[in-house]
Amino acid sequence: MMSSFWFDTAYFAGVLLFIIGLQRLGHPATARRGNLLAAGGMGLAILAAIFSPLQTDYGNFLWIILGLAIGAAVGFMAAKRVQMTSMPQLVSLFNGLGGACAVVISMVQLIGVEQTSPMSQPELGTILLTLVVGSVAFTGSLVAWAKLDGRLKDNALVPPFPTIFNMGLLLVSLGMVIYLAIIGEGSSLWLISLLAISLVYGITFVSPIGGADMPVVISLLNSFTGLTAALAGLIYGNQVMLMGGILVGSSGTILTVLMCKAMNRSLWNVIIGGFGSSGGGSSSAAAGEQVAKELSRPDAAILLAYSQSVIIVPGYGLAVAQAQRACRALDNELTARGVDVSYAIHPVAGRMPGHMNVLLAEVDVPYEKLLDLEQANEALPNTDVVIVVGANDVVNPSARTDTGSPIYGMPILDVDKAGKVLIMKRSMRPGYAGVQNPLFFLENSFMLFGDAKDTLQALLQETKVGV
Amino acid sequence: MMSSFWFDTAYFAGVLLFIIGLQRLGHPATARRGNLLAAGGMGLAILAAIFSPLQTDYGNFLWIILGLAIGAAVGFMAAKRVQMTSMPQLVSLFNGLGGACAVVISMVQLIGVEQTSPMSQPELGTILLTLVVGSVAFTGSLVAWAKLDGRLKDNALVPPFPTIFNMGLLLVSLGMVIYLAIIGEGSSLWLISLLAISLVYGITFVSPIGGADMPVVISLLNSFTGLTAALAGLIYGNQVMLMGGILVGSSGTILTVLMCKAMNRSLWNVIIGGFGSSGGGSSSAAAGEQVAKELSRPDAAILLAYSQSVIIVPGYGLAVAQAQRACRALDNELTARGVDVSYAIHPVAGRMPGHMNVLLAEVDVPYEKLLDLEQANEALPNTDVVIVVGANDVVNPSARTDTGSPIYGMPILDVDKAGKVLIMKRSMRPGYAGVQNPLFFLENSFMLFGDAKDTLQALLQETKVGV
Amino acid sequence: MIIAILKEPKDPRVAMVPKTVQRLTKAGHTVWVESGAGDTAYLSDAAFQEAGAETHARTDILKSAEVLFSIQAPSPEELQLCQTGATLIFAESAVDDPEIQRVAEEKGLTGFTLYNLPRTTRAQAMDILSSMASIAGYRSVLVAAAKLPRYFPLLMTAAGTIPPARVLVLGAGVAGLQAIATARRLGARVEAFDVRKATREEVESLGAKFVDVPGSDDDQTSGYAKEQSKAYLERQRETILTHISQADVVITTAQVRGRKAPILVDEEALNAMKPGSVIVDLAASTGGNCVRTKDQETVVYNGVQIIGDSSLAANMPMDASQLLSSNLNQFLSLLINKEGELHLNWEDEILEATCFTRKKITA
Amino acid sequence: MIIAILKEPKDPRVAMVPKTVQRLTKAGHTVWVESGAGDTAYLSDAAFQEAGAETHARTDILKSAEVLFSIQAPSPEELQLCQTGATLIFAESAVDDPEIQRVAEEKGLTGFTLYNLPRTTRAQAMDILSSMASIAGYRSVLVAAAKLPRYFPLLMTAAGTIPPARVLVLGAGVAGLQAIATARRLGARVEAFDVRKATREEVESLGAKFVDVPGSDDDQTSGYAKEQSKAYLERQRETILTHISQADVVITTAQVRGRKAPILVDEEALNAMKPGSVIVDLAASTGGNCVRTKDQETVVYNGVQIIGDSSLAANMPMDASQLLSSNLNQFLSLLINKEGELHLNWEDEILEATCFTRKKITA
Amino acid sequence: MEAFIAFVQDNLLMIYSVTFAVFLGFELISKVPTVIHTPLMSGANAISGVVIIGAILLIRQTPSDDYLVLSFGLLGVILGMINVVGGFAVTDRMLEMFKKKK
Amino acid sequence: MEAFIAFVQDNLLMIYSVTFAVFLGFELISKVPTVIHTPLMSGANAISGVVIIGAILLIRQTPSDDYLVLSFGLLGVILGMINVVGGFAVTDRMLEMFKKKK
Ligand SMILES: NC(=O)c1ccc[n+]([C@@H]2O[C@H](COP(=O)([O-])OP(=O)(O)OC[C@H]3O[C@@H](n4cnc5c(N)ncnc54)[C@H](OP(=O)(O)O)[C@@H]3O)[C@@H](O)[C@H]2O)c1
Ligand SMILES: NC(=O)c1ccc[n+]([C@@H]2O[C@H](COP(=O)([O-])OP(=O)(O)OC[C@H]3O[C@@H](n4cnc5c(N)ncnc54)[C@H](OP(=O)(O)O)[C@@H]3O)[C@@H](O)[C@H]2O)c1
Ligand SMILES: NC(=O)c1ccc[n+]([C@@H]2O[C@H](COP(=O)([O-])OP(=O)(O)OC[C@H]3O[C@@H](n4cnc5c(N)ncnc54)[C@H](O)[C@@H]3O)[C@@H](O)[C@H]2O)c1
Ligand SMILES: NC(=O)c1ccc[n+]([C@@H]2O[C@H](COP(=O)([O-])OP(=O)(O)OC[C@H]3O[C@@H](n4cnc5c(N)ncnc54)[C@H](O)[C@@H]3O)[C@@H](O)[C@H]2O)c1
Repeated sequence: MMSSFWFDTAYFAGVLLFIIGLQRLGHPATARRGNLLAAGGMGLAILAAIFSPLQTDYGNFLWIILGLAIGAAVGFMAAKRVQMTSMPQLVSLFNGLGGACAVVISMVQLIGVEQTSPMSQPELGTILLTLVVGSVAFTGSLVAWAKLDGRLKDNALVPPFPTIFNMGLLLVSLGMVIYLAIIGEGSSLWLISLLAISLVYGITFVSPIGGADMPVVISLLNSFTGLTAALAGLIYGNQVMLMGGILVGSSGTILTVLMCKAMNRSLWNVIIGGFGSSGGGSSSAAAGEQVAKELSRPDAAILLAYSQSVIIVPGYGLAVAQAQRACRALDNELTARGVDVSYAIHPVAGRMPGHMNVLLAEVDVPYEKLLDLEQANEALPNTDVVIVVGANDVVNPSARTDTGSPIYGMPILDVDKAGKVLIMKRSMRPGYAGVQNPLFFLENSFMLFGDAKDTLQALLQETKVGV
Repeated sequence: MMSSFWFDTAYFAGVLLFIIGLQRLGHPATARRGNLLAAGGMGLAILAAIFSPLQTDYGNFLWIILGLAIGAAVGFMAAKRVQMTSMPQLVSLFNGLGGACAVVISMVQLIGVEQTSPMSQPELGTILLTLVVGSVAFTGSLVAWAKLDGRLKDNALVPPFPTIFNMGLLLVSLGMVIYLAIIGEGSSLWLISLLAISLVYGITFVSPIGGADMPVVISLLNSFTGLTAALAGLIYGNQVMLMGGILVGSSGTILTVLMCKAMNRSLWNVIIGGFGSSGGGSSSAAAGEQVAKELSRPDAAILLAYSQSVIIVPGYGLAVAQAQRACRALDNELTARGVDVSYAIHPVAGRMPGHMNVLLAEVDVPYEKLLDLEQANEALPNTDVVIVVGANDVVNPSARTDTGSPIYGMPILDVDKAGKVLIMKRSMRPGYAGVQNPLFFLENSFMLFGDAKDTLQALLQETKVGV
Repeated sequence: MIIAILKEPKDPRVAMVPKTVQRLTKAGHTVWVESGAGDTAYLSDAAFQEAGAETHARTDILKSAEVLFSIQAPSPEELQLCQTGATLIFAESAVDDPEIQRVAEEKGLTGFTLYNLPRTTRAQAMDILSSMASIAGYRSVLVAAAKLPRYFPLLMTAAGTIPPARVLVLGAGVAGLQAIATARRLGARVEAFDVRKATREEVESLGAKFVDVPGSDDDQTSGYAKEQSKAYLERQRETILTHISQADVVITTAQVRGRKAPILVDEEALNAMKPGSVIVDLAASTGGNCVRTKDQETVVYNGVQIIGDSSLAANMPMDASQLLSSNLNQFLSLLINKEGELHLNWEDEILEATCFTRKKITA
Repeated sequence: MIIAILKEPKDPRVAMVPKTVQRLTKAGHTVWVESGAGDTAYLSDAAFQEAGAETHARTDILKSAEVLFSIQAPSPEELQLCQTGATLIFAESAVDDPEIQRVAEEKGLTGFTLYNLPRTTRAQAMDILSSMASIAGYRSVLVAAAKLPRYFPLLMTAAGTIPPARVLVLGAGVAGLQAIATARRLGARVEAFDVRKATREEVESLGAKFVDVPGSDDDQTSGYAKEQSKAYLERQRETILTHISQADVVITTAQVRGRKAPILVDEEALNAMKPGSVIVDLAASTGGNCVRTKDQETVVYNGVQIIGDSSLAANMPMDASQLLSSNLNQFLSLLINKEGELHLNWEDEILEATCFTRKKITA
Repeated sequence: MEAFIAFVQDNLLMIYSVTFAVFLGFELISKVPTVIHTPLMSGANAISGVVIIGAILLIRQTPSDDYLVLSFGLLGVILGMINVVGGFAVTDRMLEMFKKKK
Repeated sequence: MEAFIAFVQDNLLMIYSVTFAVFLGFELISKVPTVIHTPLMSGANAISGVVIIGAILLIRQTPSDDYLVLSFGLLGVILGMINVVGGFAVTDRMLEMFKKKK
């Protein structure tokens, strides 16, 4: 009685820590602490689960410890080893494992544990639902992982008429859950078929969706896993599972919606739009064989806000977009954040001598911030981020090396020597001299397509609000 | 059993509506709907309270109807009749009545209702706490109302050593609550003294706080009322009271903190800082006999965002503050919101001919937006809001009428003929000509003190984020 | 009432432009304009006639005018032609010729010159000095830029970086401020100096840098600066010297009312200047702020061009006349009552201050 | 190797400035400068000597130069003095005198003129035409503003509102664009027109308005515009006419390489213009875009001042020389190998295009 | 202590609900723009009038002849109702200004 | 229906808690900046690993000789733990980039 109180309290504290953790996770400044708090909550909950008094208690602590140790080791290593760029895949994989865990539990509940008393309809229904949702989260996450990791092509594993097919599977599985719950059936054959259908549904649900939309899908599947945890919590009458699961379920759902919004699409459009029409998000333009990487605006904003030195390289595109004001505004914001911002003016940038000077003078950029070619090329190798605003020929590295190029020999701004290069232009079209620019395909280059003014304003907004 | 289900559902729906209502209330665009939703929730809850099955039920519906009718009529009339400017007082008054209601209930519970079984310690404690908190909310709100309504001077009713005095009262009343709950005493004498102490505490708690801080205090007292409602909910075992009260209690608390933040002060500072040191918020500068009104930046932002036409009158202060860029940014934001923004350029604004033209050209204000004296004076009477940015002599109406004034006869911009005039300057000091400006004291004039650039930037921020 | 406008013999401007004439004729006045008065300001007689004026020969004008406008005072001989009791309004004449006073008294003329207008806020609408100083400040920069063998703005071109020109403005009155604004527009780095402390804020309000001279004996009471103490002048000289030596363009506008202009650029400063630099001296007519300035001449000393152009405003005759005209019209409206008749309110400090001769009431 | 720089007899500029000379001497070259070459550009012989050059008389220079720089080609007689095999580099000379060709061939000279530089991106660093056009564009606005009897910017003053001047730029090449930028800086309302469609975006990128002529037979292949069809010319004429009639300042820069400049402002347009307006014709040297333009003269027609100043760049000799010098140095670096010796790579299209005479290898 | 533990264990779910409600109240308001502070306060104040339900239940539970308590109850209902109706109505009026004119 | 009503009335407070939790989840996330989406998703994912508690309880409730179920339980614990530990660890790594350098 007394001890059960302490464990209740521990569970309660776990839930509180989850809430506070999630809250903190929502702000870049506190996110890390939030993550640790949530982890602390989880630790507390696990300890409570291990030591809390149970009615039937066989101990089996060695099994538990073994499982925890193996799981912790594997998870930790995977997380530490992974490349920054493949983290989303890994998250997806982890999520799939969480779903699999729920599947295992529910299967055991259904078959393994000898039924002392027959389960009530709601109980049975809950377990079956856990099984279904867990399965979908499991295989769905695996497919998402495989897509992101490039192991699965965008059009692989797609069933014929995917929308209808998936609707059908969904209806069948839900129908089975209801039917089985009502008749109280739990025979293996039924269960195996339900499991199989759910697993297949997980695959065919995700497979038609384009690779670029995977983050949204992962978030959605994550809220599924949350839901299964909550359902499992109902089975075990465990508050921390129930509440933690519900929290993840609802916050995951809203996060999914937000992610869709950030891409200017609806969730429905992502799920149904499916393969083929998903081009919008993944328009990594190809030129010849090579592919230029795109960077999302939020990521670009973060990159800028957390760098120490930024050099802006304006070109003719700045003039065309009349983006000088937006450029200055971003400069101001970054400077206010302690970033060291300057401008590298190439002698022939624009379409007349001093074109950039005129524009920047219009928005009163202090002369001290302007670097000429020599100064800039000295500073560039020590610069964290370069923003190329509608310049092209003047940052074309082929002028240094490609003797066949019409611009061979022209001194250029060596932006490729900087840490990262963000390139703002509307398309992959070449500039005045009409030559392709190999800069766009370099490891450290990222494209931000769109009108320079719009892009700059979006970055400003993101930096102001987001970071 | 069945019917009780429906009433439970109704209560539940009431709570849901409170939550959704509060959520909607948080955004200007949805606030009105949110208010209606919350009101709907309240209606539902009241209906449920009237018709729900009770164990001991004497009906007495006439009494209830009578009370509801009187209360509704009085409340409605008061709300409809009140002047826009006295609304905060009214809210405070209403809040006090809510507190009084809780006091009445708890008193009756303590004395009136014949005790069938002796109350448990927690129960008794809860009721006593309801009494105390309700009393404080009651008298505190009345004092706040009186202060805001100008019926009570800032230094009236202040006890000697207010901080110590109030601490003492607080300790005494809480001590009494605990003591009474433990000994299970409920004798009238004890209760009356507790009531008296609480009522006095409500008065002395609020009386030392400056009039300008009253909105914060009201918000705090409002969360007290929420707390009493929740406590009363515990007494009655009523979910909607409990949850609704808790929601108001917590959201009221955070709102109080936010309000303090918006004033750049801490809650503690507001409460303890008390009378005298509270000058910060209420620096309505007096010149001679007259008093110029200040307007808060959020209110100014709202005024601008929801007006149809705005004329900006730049003066020498714009130049001194180098606020042209900030001015243009605000113009852009307002224009984007569909507000019609133009600039009225007085011929001698600034310190050299064309001073304003030079500055506005620097930020590329289109020539079409500039009105000269004649055009401006034609447009001003039909203008909703004028923003005077560091101009003074050129908007001084005494030039029209005061034959003794050194600027008598100079044609001025008739900004006093516009709907509202916002005046940005740093102090009440006169301009170049050294004459006082009666404009500042007009009914429709509002001062926004501070450096013009800062003020404009703050307005921009408010308009962007807030409205 | 016949309002008459003289042609300026030595000035391309004209005291009234057709736009203003039209207002006067609309108000019921008769306006006579000397033939060819507006020619040099690109305002044809036809334009004046269209505005309702009659054009007449100079002597006719002088003989018939009841109110006579001109920028500079006509010769005493010409004034002899005027009808008794006529009112004269001069825009820029200092009226320091005692002969004019004598003739005016003799003929019972009432005379005003806006040269003596008080620099009050109310008088600004008729402040010709301000209007003209503003033009002079604007044009001083144009002239300097046209004469400077260098670019004003910073330019980063394929042929290297051209640093921005450095412009130093000495005296930040109306002309100085306008010069600062114009030079900034053209992209120069601008510094300015004035003895009046109040100008610091004004200079900075235009985005230029103010040059500090440690300590100043400032007098704020009148719009005009007074002469400075010896010690201050020495400190000032030294500070300015260093800034002059770095400047590509120096624009001087420092004047002290009624005295010779202070010397701000002396031989030493001139010698320190870079060859090719340009000085525009707006104080040339009162002796110049630079030792070598010659009024109405451009002197080259040691590779430095010293432009002593005191008629900068006159050389923009169209807008200059437009402004003059508007200022004079504002002044005229002070003299006229609702019925359109002359009615002089001698209580008014503006009339008081600008009047140089007044018809004796006993006469 | 002796690199020599001639003084320009009719031009205030000089082909090399001390800054560049210093680079050359540092690189081990011997630099000879004609005495007084930089005087008119405010660059003294002393400055050149400080930079490591020797100053010599003209004939000595001509006789000893291995590489000879000048802006305009010297006379054929002078070239006779040159040593055999010398390399000539002219900055702006069209070298259309067949006599020069003859002498050069005779003496085995190799000659380049940057007048024929291709307008490619790579050649921009030596593009003297661009550098000078840019100056001309900048100065055209200064000259126009100084001559215009009106303000450029909008001004709302106590004496009424002065509307901004309207500037129309015809031809939006390098000079035209610079003129647009400068006029905008000064606060004018700027419109521009060019036959090349690509310029619309360029004009708008400077914040000016582009004037539409319905339909155009455009040719984008070369940087230079070609002559236009009859029908188009008529439409163009009409459109421009209406815009000219509203303009206070018209700056014309339209040129067609190797031909007479097109007439954009004809008599009718001139008659429609407001008196007091100003035309600056940068195409004056090739006949002018205005019918009445006279090269190197200012003509007043019907109250309109037509400034045919084709030496605008030369009149800003300091920065002009600086840019020239930098351009020429860039070109020189094409001709010199790592060891600092002349080494002509005839594969290079720039050498190919700019060479007007080449030493016969057999000779 | 015993009593407290018993109370907690009896009311575990209520504690959860109350805690969640507290957090929810915080979260709902925490990012609200300044301009909305006053109407929000007013709206919350109206909601706090939910205490009226206590008064209603009080009346219903009071014997119909206990006029003293009934009068108190009546007073409670009146006070509460003023708070509720007046509160919502005044909030609505405050919010009128947010109606976009066009 | 009867069963449902009974369930509701038995679990009224749980329904309140769950509802509040849902709202709370929504509110917590609804105003989050875009840049934090991915780490937030990752953190939430780690929390969803709370399902591991089910697996732990499963093992504890299984007779020590029922190796089949125990193995399943073990699998569940391993999978869950990978999700939990890996999830928190990877989130932490993602969030490293938010550390201000200076
Ligand atoms: N400075 C001079 O005097 C002068 C004179 C004549 C010619 N040039 C030549 O012009 C070139 C100048 O180099 P540069 O790097 O400044 O320009 P550039 O090489 O012409 O490249 C400009 C780039 O800006 C992009 N852009 C255009 N509009 C944009 C918009 N609204 N938003 C975003 N991006 C936009 C274009 O890409 P998208 O189309 O994909 O958007 C284009 O690739 C050189 O080749 C130079 O030789 C210079
Ligand atoms: N245009 C001309 O050619 C010319 C030439 C000379 C004189 N004047 C005279 O100057 C006056 C011009 O009128 P005006 O209305 O433009 O100017 P003003 O009457 O001088 O008033 C300017 C106001 O701006 C405020 N201010 C100064 N710095 C500020 C800052 N950083 N932020 C916010 N406010 C600031 C000052 O009030 P606080 O100190 O309280 O902030 C002051 O009252 C007229 O009297 C005119 O006659 C004009
Ligand atoms: N009341 C009004 O509305 C009004 C109208 C016009 C002018 N004003 C004021 O009158 C003042 C003078 O105007 P102005 O332009 O006719 O002045 P000005 O032409 O007489 O003198 C020009 C400037 O030179 C400065 N100066 C004098 N001696 C100097 C020295 N030794 N070194 C450096 N600077 C020196 C003066 O301080 C003045 O600022 C200005 O402050 C102006 O704002 C006021
Ligand atoms: N590759 C490079 O880097 C480089 C370098 C310098 C110049 N250029 C380009 O070369 C082009 C020409 O430059 P420029 O300034 O020497 O040209 P230019 O001096 O030969 O001609 C000036 C302008 O007049 C225009 N024009 C000709 N006939 C006209 C008519 N009838 N009406 C109106 N306009 C007419 C031309 O289109 C041109 O824009 C420009 O586009 C410039 O950008 C390129």
